[in-house]
Amino acid sequence: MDEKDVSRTAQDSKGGFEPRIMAFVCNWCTYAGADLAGTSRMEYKENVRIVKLPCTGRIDPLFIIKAFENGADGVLVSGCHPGDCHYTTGNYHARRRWIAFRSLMEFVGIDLRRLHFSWVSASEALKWVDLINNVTDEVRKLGPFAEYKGLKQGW
Amino acid sequence: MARIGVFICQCGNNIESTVDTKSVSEEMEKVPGVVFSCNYKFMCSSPGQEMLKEAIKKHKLDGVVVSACSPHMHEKTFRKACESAGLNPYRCEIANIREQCSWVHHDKTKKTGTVKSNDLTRMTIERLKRNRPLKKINIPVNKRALVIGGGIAGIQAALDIAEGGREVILVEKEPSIGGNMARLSETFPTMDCSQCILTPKMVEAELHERIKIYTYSEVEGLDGYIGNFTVRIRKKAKYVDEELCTGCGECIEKCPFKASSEFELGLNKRKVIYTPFPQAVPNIPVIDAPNCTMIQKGKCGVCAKVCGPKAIDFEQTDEIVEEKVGAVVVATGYELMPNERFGEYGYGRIKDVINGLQFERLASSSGPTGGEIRRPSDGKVPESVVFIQCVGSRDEAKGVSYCSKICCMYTAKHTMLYKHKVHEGQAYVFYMDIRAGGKRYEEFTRRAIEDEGAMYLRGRVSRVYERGGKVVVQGADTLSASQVEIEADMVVLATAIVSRTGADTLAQRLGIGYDRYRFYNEYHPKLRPVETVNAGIYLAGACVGPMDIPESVSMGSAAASKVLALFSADEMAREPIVAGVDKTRCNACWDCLVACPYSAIEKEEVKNRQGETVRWNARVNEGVCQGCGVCVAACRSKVIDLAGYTDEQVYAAISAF
Amino acid sequence: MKIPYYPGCTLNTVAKGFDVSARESARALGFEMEELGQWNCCGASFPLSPDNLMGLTAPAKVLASAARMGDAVTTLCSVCYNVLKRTNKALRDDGEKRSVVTGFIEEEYDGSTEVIHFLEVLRDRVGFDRVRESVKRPLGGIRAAAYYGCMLLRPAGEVGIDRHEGPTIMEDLLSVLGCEPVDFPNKIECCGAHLAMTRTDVVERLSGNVLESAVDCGAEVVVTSCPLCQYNLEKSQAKVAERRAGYRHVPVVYFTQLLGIALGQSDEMAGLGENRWDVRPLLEAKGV
Amino acid sequence: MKIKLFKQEIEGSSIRQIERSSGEVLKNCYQCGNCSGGCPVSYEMDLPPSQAIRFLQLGKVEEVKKANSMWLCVGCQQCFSRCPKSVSAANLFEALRQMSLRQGKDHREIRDLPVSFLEKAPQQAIVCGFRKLVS
Repeated sequence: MDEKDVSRTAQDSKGGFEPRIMAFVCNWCTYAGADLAGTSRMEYKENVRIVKLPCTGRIDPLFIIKAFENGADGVLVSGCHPGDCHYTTGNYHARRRWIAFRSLMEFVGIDLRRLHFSWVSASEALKWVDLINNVTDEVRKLGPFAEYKGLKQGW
Repeated sequence: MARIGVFICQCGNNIESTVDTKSVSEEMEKVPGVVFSCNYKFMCSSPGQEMLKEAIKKHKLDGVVVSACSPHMHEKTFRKACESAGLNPYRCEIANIREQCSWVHHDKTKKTGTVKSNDLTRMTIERLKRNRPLKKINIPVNKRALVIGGGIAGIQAALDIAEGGREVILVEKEPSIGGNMARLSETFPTMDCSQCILTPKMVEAELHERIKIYTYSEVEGLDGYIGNFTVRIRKKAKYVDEELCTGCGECIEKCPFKASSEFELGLNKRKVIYTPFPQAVPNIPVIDAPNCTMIQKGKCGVCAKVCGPKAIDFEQTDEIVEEKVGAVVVATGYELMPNERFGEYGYGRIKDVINGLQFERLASSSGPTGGEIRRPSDGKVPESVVFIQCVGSRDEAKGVSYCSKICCMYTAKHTMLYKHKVHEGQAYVFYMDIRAGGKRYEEFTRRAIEDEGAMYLRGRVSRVYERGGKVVVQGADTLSASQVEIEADMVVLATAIVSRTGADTLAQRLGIGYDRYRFYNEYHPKLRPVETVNAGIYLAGACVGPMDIPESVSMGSAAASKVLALFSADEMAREPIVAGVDKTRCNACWDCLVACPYSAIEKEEVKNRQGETVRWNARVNEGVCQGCGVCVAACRSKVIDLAGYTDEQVYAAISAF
Repeated sequence: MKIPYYPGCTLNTVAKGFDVSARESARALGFEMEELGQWNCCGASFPLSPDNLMGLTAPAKVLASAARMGDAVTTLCSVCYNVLKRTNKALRDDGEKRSVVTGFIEEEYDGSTEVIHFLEVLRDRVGFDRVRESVKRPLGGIRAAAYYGCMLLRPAGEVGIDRHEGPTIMEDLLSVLGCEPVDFPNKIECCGAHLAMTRTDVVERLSGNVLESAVDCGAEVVVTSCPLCQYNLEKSQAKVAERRAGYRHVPVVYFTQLLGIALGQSDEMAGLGENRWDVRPLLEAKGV
Repeated sequence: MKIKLFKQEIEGSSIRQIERSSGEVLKNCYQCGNCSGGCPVSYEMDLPPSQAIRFLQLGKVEEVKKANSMWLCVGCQQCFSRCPKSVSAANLFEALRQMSLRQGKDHREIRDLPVSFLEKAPQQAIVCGFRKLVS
């Protein structure tokens, strides 16, 4: 029922490549930071789609792989700054897990330049804006992540 | 097949100006499972909510997506509306197309915003299809409170809770309640006598039928969760039977041995069987065991001989008592920075260099000098006194970067007390900045300078040394760019306020956070200043950071009101966003248990009919779980999931990307 | 026990007594101070600008030379101690500095040699108890003021041989030798140091304050571990005497001189004749 | 005295050079005055250490250079030893001296030194003095 066109790689008005970015963010810091960018009427690249989670500590590395499989050209993970976690230590778990899974991600064929980690607090709207713009630009340079999208169709 | 309704809000023009909500609504109708879709000017308005409710009933919706502003704004509003229409509130989800779409993409052709709104709404719809109805969790609440610390903050919290009709257990580690405030002579800026305003409150707490006081006792451990804590309290041996003792004081009178008085900060001696000060509450003495020859060597026993009611019991030992409570207020207060750190100020070597609390004792009419200002070395009335502020505070080299906040005020007060008692005396104050932000505070410091003649010198003191019976202070007055030397008779150091020794240990026992200075962390420094991350544990007073009496009292009352609010119902409803374990598949690796920041995961034993343990599995204590989901990601066998954020839901959203 | 020893420029000339008394004392205590085979002046001041690498080359050469003889080097002069110890730390902690400096002096050195003052040798390696046992002539309760000055103590994180606000290492030694140590406020204040070259008025004031402060506290002798302090203190006595009626000059001696005497050295060996104000009458008066 | 403040001076190259050469960060000083209180030669300085640092914070390098303070500082580190912010005025004065000496501007002519001093003073005084006062 939720079958959709995987070839739906976005294109800009001129027909050039526009990357699709999936962002996994925590509810308390980064989600609120992104909200603040809106309340402050800032502007950033439209390429990002947010998936809200209670805490970055909730993030299963499989989420990231799934995101790539489902058409993401880049993935961003962002939560509270170290020491600021709403759940006291969730972001440390996320960081530790990231260190452990980094090489695995590379092993399964994910170009680590497509994967970004950041800390954005609820007051750092500007940081969020810069982050999205930078990640979008960087992933755009890399081109579409066709290899991984193919995987899903192959199944 | 699901029956989902989709409501796209225009938010006046806030969304509509960059998102074609009609087109989004039409697009969403095509999504499988969506049976109703519309757009509307203000979904959060009363007519908007009515529309939503009617649609639920009319189309028999089993799920609702509202594409509107951030869920942080109106998620509660829409979930409530759904609930009143008979739909489980957790079958309602919000897609954020305002803060994270229309407001940040300024494309007036609406193309960008519409495409993104379509995506965000579709992802939310797919997620919603996997939403299970959830029920708020009800936790029974034990309506007794524990207050740790019997200083002014703790006493205030205890009295307020007791007045609110709930039982309170007040634990104090010293032999009497009263805390640091009991040591003060007068208080700024009103100059009313500290003991005069404090002792009635102490007595009130003692006599209150709903307050049980454990003095000379410490909290050893805390188990459980909000509404259902079990606390273990160590009652240190007093060697005096509290039931029998009448507080006559005969034993103290006759005790032949003396030791340095903690209450008088070493300025005086007390007996080995003692109450810290005459107005002690409870008025029951304790025996200082390490200094008691009877307990150490079996010789003496005078106190036991003179005790009429036979209350002395040399065989007494520490006792552990357990109490069940529903909430905890932590009010453990502060200490002053150990003065040995100030080698350049000669502290510990020069007798006439004392700290602010010691000066309070000298100025107190119940103090070692009966309220006369006499210097410790030879009892002489000092003709000049130098007060040095910011000793240790704001001194990163000594490890404290913060301002101790109350020293500017109490130093001004000290100069006045000194002037009132020694009319011819001259007070000098070395300060860096005068921080007198508070009601009537600025006027107070000005009074010290203008009316009471204190000489304020802007600068810091480099060192203090003795010369010919005088204490020589060498410093700078930066306003005149001069080096300054003062031959004083006494020096008072306004040493930094620091957290209590052992504050970190207690925090670990309670499961609350603390900063690098071991001051306790508020849940949120502005909006939830008396709560901690551990639900049901509240904070009051200077254990959070330096603060003065009015602030401590306010915080004590604030914590009490939080406790009373918690106790207002028999059960407490909690968001059902909690983790759950599929016990049949759990292989008891305990990764979750280690990962959980709240110790919400317990080991559960599974027994067969013969009562033998056949295996173990993890179990989530829903009262403690805060719903962060760290355990879910940690679980190797994928048997824990987080209600409201299940793997299924997240994958569905990803798949709709 | 042998310990590599760096005398430094001044101990070879005007402060000969400091050097000889120390070497002889070491022998009496059962160890030898083995002079570095090759050495040069340390520069007599540690460069306070971190970008001044030139100032590190001279002490680096000394350290490299010491490293060839053992894992530690001792000094008597406070300034040498300060310069060597701080240079050593800079070379040890900062790889970039190390490679520039060692490249320049064309010697390999990694900062691993320990720089210890002779007082530390006595306290930590020999032990004051052992010194006490070796005393042949207790010093009869001479009231001695230990003057530390700056270089032994500051900056505390880099050199401090003792607590920088309330040091007692020298007093501890003096009481072992049979002196009665006198605590005085100015014991960690500056003597004026190299301002002797340009501003004798400042030196006379600062050193004068040290002397007065010591004398006011009852000192009969002032004890130092730095030839420049010794020079400045001795030179300033006249000025103190001028401004203070009835001032009696106090001898200013090196701690090793008192150590030597207590261990039974002759006056010549201890270099007592070199001091401007003779300590011998005082010793006699105390029956030493 | 009246001074005009300029951003170009406050963040000027001289200030940056002084910070680099001394290893100190001027902003760290919060002007408590402890250094001036404890400095043994403060009494003789045109600008006591804390005031000299203040002028540097304001970008007024010349004010400090024309004062006698840097030539009086003996580097005893009492300022640093007791500074609550771990700033060393001694290091800053050394940087200023170095600025001057590296341009060949000596504070002392060797030929002016009295012979008696050269004969009797310990070598270390002369070496140290030359290092601090002569290029």
